[in-house]
Amino acid sequence: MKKASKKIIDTPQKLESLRNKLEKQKSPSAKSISICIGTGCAAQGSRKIYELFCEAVKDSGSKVEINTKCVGCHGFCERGPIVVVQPGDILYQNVEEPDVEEIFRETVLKGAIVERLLYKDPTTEALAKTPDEIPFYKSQQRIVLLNNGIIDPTNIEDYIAVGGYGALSKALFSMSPDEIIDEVDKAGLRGRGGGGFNTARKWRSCRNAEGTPKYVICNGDEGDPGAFMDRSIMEGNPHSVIEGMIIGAYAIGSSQGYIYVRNEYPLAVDHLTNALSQARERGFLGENILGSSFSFDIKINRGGGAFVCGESTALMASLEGRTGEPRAKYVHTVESGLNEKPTNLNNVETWANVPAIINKGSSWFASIGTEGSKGTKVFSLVGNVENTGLVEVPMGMTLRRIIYEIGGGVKNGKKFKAVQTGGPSGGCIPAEHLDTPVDFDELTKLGSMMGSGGMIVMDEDTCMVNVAKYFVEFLKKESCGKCTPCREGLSQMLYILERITKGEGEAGDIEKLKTLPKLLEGTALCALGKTAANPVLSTIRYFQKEYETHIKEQRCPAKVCKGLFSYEIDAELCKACGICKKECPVDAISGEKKVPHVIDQEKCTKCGNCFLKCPFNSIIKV
Amino acid sequence: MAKESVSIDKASRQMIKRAASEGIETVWDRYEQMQPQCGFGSLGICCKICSMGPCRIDPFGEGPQAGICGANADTIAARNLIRMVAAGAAAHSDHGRDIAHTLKLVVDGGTRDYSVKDEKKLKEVAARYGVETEGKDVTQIAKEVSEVVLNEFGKQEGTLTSAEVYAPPARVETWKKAGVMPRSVDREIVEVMHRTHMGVDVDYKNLMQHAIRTSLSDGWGGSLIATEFSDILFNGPEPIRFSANLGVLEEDSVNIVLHGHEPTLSEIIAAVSQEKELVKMAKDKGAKGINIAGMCCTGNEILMRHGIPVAGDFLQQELAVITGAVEAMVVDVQCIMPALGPLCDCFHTKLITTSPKCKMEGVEHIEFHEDKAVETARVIIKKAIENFPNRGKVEIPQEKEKAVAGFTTEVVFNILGGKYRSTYRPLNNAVIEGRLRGAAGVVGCNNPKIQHNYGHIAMLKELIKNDVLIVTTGCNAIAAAKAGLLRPEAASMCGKGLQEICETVGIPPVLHVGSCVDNSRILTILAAVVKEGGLGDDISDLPVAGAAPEWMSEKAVSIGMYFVASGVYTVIATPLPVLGSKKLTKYLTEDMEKEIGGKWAFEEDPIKAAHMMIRHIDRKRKALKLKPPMYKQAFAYKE
Amino acid sequence: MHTVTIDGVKVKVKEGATILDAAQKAGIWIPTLCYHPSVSNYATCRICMVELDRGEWKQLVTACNYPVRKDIVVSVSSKEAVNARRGVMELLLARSPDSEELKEIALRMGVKGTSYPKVTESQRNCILCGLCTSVCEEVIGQSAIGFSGRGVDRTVATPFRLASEDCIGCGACAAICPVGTIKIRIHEDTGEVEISPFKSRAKLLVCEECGARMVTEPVAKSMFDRVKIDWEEFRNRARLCPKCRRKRSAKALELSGNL
Amino acid sequence: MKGKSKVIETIVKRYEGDTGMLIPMMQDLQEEYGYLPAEQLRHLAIKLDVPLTRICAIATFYTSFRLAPKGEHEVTLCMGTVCYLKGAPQILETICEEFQVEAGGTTSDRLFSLQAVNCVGACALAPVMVVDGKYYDGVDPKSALEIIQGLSSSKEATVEKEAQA
Amino acid sequence: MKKKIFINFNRCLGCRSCELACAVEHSSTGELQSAIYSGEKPGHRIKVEDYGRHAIPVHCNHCEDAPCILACPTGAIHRDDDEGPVLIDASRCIGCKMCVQACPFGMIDVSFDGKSVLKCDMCIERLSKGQEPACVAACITKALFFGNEEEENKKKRKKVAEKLVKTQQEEQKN
Repeated sequence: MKKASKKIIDTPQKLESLRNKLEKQKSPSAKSISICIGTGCAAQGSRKIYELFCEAVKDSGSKVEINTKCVGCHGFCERGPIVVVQPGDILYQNVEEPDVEEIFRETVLKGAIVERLLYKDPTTEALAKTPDEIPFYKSQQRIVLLNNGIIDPTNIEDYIAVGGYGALSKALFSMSPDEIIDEVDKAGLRGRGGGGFNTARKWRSCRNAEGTPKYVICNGDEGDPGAFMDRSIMEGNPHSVIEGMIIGAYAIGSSQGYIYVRNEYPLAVDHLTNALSQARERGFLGENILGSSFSFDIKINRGGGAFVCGESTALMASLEGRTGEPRAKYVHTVESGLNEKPTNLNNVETWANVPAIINKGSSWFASIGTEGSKGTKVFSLVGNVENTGLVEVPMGMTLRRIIYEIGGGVKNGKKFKAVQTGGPSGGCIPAEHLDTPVDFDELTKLGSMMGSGGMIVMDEDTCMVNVAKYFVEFLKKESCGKCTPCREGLSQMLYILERITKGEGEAGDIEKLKTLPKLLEGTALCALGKTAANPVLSTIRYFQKEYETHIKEQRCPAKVCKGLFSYEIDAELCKACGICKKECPVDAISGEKKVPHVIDQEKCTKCGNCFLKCPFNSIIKV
Repeated sequence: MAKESVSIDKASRQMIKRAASEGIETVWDRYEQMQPQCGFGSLGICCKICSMGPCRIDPFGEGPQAGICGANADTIAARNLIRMVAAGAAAHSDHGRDIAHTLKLVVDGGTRDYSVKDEKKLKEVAARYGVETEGKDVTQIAKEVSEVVLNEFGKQEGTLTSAEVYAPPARVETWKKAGVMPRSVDREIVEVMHRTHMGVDVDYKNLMQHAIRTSLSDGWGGSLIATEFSDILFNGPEPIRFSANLGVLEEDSVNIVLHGHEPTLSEIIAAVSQEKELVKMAKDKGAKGINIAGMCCTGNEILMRHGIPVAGDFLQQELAVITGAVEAMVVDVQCIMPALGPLCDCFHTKLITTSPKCKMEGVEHIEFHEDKAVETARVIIKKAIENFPNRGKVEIPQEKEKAVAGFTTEVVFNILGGKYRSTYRPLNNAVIEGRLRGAAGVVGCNNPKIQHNYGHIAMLKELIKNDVLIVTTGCNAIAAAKAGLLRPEAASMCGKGLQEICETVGIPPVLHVGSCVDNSRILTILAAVVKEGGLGDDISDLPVAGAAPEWMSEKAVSIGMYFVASGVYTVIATPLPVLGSKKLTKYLTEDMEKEIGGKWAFEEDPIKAAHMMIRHIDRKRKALKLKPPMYKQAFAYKE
Repeated sequence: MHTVTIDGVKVKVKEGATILDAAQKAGIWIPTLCYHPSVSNYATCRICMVELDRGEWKQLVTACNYPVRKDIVVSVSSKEAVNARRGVMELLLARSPDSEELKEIALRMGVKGTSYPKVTESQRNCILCGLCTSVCEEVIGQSAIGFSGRGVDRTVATPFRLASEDCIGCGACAAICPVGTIKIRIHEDTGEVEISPFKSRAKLLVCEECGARMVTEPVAKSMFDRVKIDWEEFRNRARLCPKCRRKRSAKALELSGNL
Repeated sequence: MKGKSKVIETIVKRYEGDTGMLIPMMQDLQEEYGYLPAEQLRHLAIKLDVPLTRICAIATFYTSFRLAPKGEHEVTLCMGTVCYLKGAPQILETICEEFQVEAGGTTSDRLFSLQAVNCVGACALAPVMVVDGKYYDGVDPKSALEIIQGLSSSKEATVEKEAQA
Repeated sequence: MKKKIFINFNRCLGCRSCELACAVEHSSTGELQSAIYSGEKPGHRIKVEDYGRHAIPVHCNHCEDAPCILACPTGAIHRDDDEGPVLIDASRCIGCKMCVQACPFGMIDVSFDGKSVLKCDMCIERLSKGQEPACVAACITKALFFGNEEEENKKKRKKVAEKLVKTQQEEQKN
């Protein structure tokens, strides 16, 4: 306890002096190696690489202090593991264990560059030394991801050094709660969780609502498949979320906060738990924060694996120790939420935006983005795109720029077919709308939505009926089962889609697929059900022909739907190498040496292994 | 609501008001005091047949569903109903037997006060019964006929002759097929009592089969005999004028009201009352003369043959006394309210019972015997005259309506066909070409459950408005008379088709055919219409219907049952006390039609009931493929 | 008090009353399945959708739990509302095609059948309305049954699907079930009541006088806990069936001489 | 038995008996045993005075809870959109067929439990399979089977080891 | 003034008209014929029991501290006002049968469909129209009558007093 009290920062001045001290320690020529331990990189062994660097530093016995640290996601997951060496901001991609030694020797110690590990532009073949030179980063504008990849998320001092908790200090000591809300209001911040609701309005309602205590909640139950923005923030910069929450709590008049994180994000839980205890240690949480009269603390809850808990009322039910079932929001949660008390819930990215707004002011923030949607938005750009990863761009950037300029276009030179935004409740946007500026309202107009920021690029080999089926299946599995239309309606929709993809579609199916969504929209209890049919509706809207082909011709144009195509071996192209035979998990391929192989259609499960593995492209879909 | 609103008849209202102001109790007061009435009884599911009971069935199906012996609602309701039929049939038939007996007395020389007045009729009846008339004198024929007919009541073998010979052959066939051909009158009634004894017949359908048979022994037996023999003894009625309602009582005359059902004594009193000696005696007592007025069906009997005014219907029997102007009320049998005794004690009116079958405690009984008919009549009239000075305050309502009665099977026949073309052809043709939509027999009593006379009059008006020709008997006829519907002028209230007929022939749209026992006349008219041809082979084919919009007596149950059993759709107001048995109700109101050609319906709203009848008539017209009604109908509907 | 205009009928209701309350007051029928005034609003069945006229736009809301907080205009009979209710009913009929109770309500709503096939499994036509679980938890206070699973796999069940020790056999769940899924079975041989399909059983009390089966022992105990009358005659009478209690009353009356 | 109820006591204490923390408590319990033993859930219900039905409802609502012991190994297959579009369903099907196991189930020999999860957030590596915390990127049906078959032998080894011991 | 249904069982002939009237009054149509033909089972809340040779109508006492009210977990059984009858709001009833067990007089029965219970409401609707309860109105012998509790008690006391005086006088005479 004594030790803790020493660390406590109980005046704004102390915070300022600590920051100055930390800044001074960091000389521009200081050597550091930052290794990304975001999930993407970690999955490819970045932790081992970190360990190797640490060993290398230790072994080198260098007199110069070399700071080796794990940092959060850089975003460029496609090229992980990523290692950044300072000084010089040199970014190495696809670093493997054997490369550590070379990087350490050449770059860290000598300042030389290992060219083969640099990013090479696929078209110009130009090498990029620093992130700024890589097109993927060049067009981004980072606010919430600004410090991801720079600071060590497990070290609060790293955060303080880049100005962390400065906004809190400013809010507590030079702004009234109403001024804070006004500032957020003027900034035009809208909720990044999906709904795009005006954040300040929500705060104000909650502040004005009767009843105590009031709660603030951070929704970290990022459930959309293909989206991992919040995870990266929580993993890579947890303090920004915490600081945002404290400011929000102060503005609203709350004394208790909750962070609700998916259990599938163990690293995020780790980093957040760590960050919370560090913040508590420093006096950013607890009684009399920074010596002010304001007291606030945050508990962390892990979700139990239910997509529906991303819905605010379900999340609150979960926080109350119940099954995550939504309830009617005829009385808003800002009036009666958690434990029937006024509750303000925002998602991770929204909270993370708050310190920046307070620090730099609303007019700065409002200058970014479009008329109706201010600031930036983080997207997880995934799918059949060259540069998979997290991108943060100002609102209003066109889809085309995001996908082509940042994402590098469709992978393997295939034709672009659609981009799916907004998660399971979103929709698929076809090529003709690629020039749409991305903001809350424009996407809604296209029958999709912003959602939490998932952006899945699909190429010509994607079957849109299959995509719709995937999302409906997903939602059916995730439906809590409380209300009739969602539980039964999704089952009916899936039943129809399954029939269609099996070649058993009937006349009238498309009509039914159009009426059920209307019923769901009108009658379902929560947003999950109400918007559940969006993927179906938007695919019918833009790709009705594809549905018709499935139903009328029993044909899947993209050759994805099992049963509507088969794999065959082109005897002329087959070199009888036997690879396919070896690769087939069900032994459906037979053939002697030098004799073209044959697929036994009875046995074939259409796993596609042979298709992928054939070195001569002699396996075709018919 | 003022008390008098229980009736639509003005004269009655006045008397009811008088009764109320003087604190005199009437049938309506007692009705009110009796409320609420027992639901078990009204549903027919209370059984008092044996001493293990009384038992009653819970109609909601929660409580007991069987009596102590195990009889269920169906059995209990059916047994109760068939006993009503038996009582009704017994009343008519016993009446018929007495008339037949009188004829026998005449030919046996047992009385000189009566004689065969209608020889033609006697011969017709003889022919029907297969009695040879050729070369026989009237007395001989009458003797033979009366013997044959009296045998009908108690014969032990074969079937009822009258049913066989009066009904259309197709009908007889139907009865035989259904196993309901009546055997003899007394037998059927006795069998009812046997079957309904504890632990005999408990199958409601089997009971109903016998109920039908019993009722037929009334309609085509006992009642028919009563009518035919009354005609022989007292002459077949012919169209005759009379007036009706309490206004027929005369303030300055000795008023004698003849109430009940039989014509035997009343015929004699009516005749004797005008004897000079008696009139003089009345004048001596300060009266202008002697005024005879009928009441109820006795009233109908004497007005049909003599045009004697009728003072009122069943519910007016008390009101007549309440005028304070009745010197004597002479009653025979049936529908005589026990309340008359105490009521007459409040006035000077002398109540005199005359039948050995009907006595009342504390009431003077002057027993009537056919052999001393005139003598008895004189004694009675004298008693009335002597009572004249005892009058208290008199209040006689002004109302009396002129009317025409006396339409019998034969007369309808004559009028429509013209004297020399005696045929039902014009009637049948009028129906066939759609000038007439159909015909209806509207009959029956009064019942305080229905606003007095409203049931009758509203229904009659609705029917004639729709070109339905009416034949009426009993208290319905009296109500119709009071409402002016028995005048040819009532044609103005008819639909265009019926109006044309009434105006052409000069008849009223509602034809009074007699007392309630004379409902048999309606049956014989229907048989004649069938025989005339062109409207099917059976009564059940005819576009006709029956109704009893204010019924109350067991006789009405028997009448209704024989109408239905004869193939006539019959609508009654107060439901039969059978509703506690869903099966029995369904049988009576639905299934029966398939077996016997007719069925019951219950509807308390007379207008709705009339519409139900018209629908039935239209259905029959459709089945006969007749043309639609010639003129636009007031009650039109979409089937 | 706020004025609610339902299909043109104006009624006044208290703050916080629901649209359903208002409709009942106005004499307008709105079908309900998961609504019961004695348990908290769950709004699962969605059969009570009505259209709320917000002036600029219209919105479908559930009548059973939409709180009236100002003057509002509601349409029960609008095409949108009727279609929504019917659509939901069709989905329910597809799930539970054999429930007579459901068919009856459907018919009253003008739904003669469903165009959907049966694709979800329902335990004896259970529509997962939640009335049984709510009544057991909130009113009876036993929580012998609860929901299990999620989505289409959701069922009403006892913990671990074993006979529940918490069940007192009161049968409220069966009485409140709108589709006839839960049934009370009497086992004459053992003198127990079984709440089917949960397999929970409770012993039935037997009338001391006539041997008739009465309520279950735990229900009787629970009643005493609530009533808290400790009076000899009350306890004595509690051991008799209602019929025998009435007989006792009759006897007392007869003996009192009835002045 | 004593030890078992102690586990519950420790967990409940950790969250100060706050029933709002029921889910974290159950998560801790599951971490302890690898699944949620029925007997422990009964203890928890009594300790917290929470209906057992509520605990059972939670245990069956959230997919991360399991009421039966899991297999020796944990195989998690990502079914996120990108993985799905890149062939995860075929991988799942192949595994299920080969090992006669359902998603969410455990093989009869308790070798491994198979989970199909929504998205592990590693879309760049699609299709992703995670075995005992180790990420395998770009798997296909064949390689997936090989990875799992690799587990099989290790198990046999332990069995042998146990047998020897 | 609190009015109650009183019984003079010496007058009861066991015709059960009161039971029938109760059922009809609590049926949806309120009319005998249509009530039985609609197929509903409204049930009766007054019961004619027998003891010895007597038929004795027994009915709800509307107890002051009514055990049924205490037993009902939903508040379905309640009083609108302190003086008024004990009522049941069938829509709030959950069929738990606590009240059935609680009523010491056995006057609460489970309804036919098992969804609610039958409980005398003293025909509150009829009372509001100034009518007597249906069972009382149906009783032709006045074995049931509706009266003021105070007055009836007074009458009773008076009768007892008269009887006492009479016997005293007779004793004195002797």
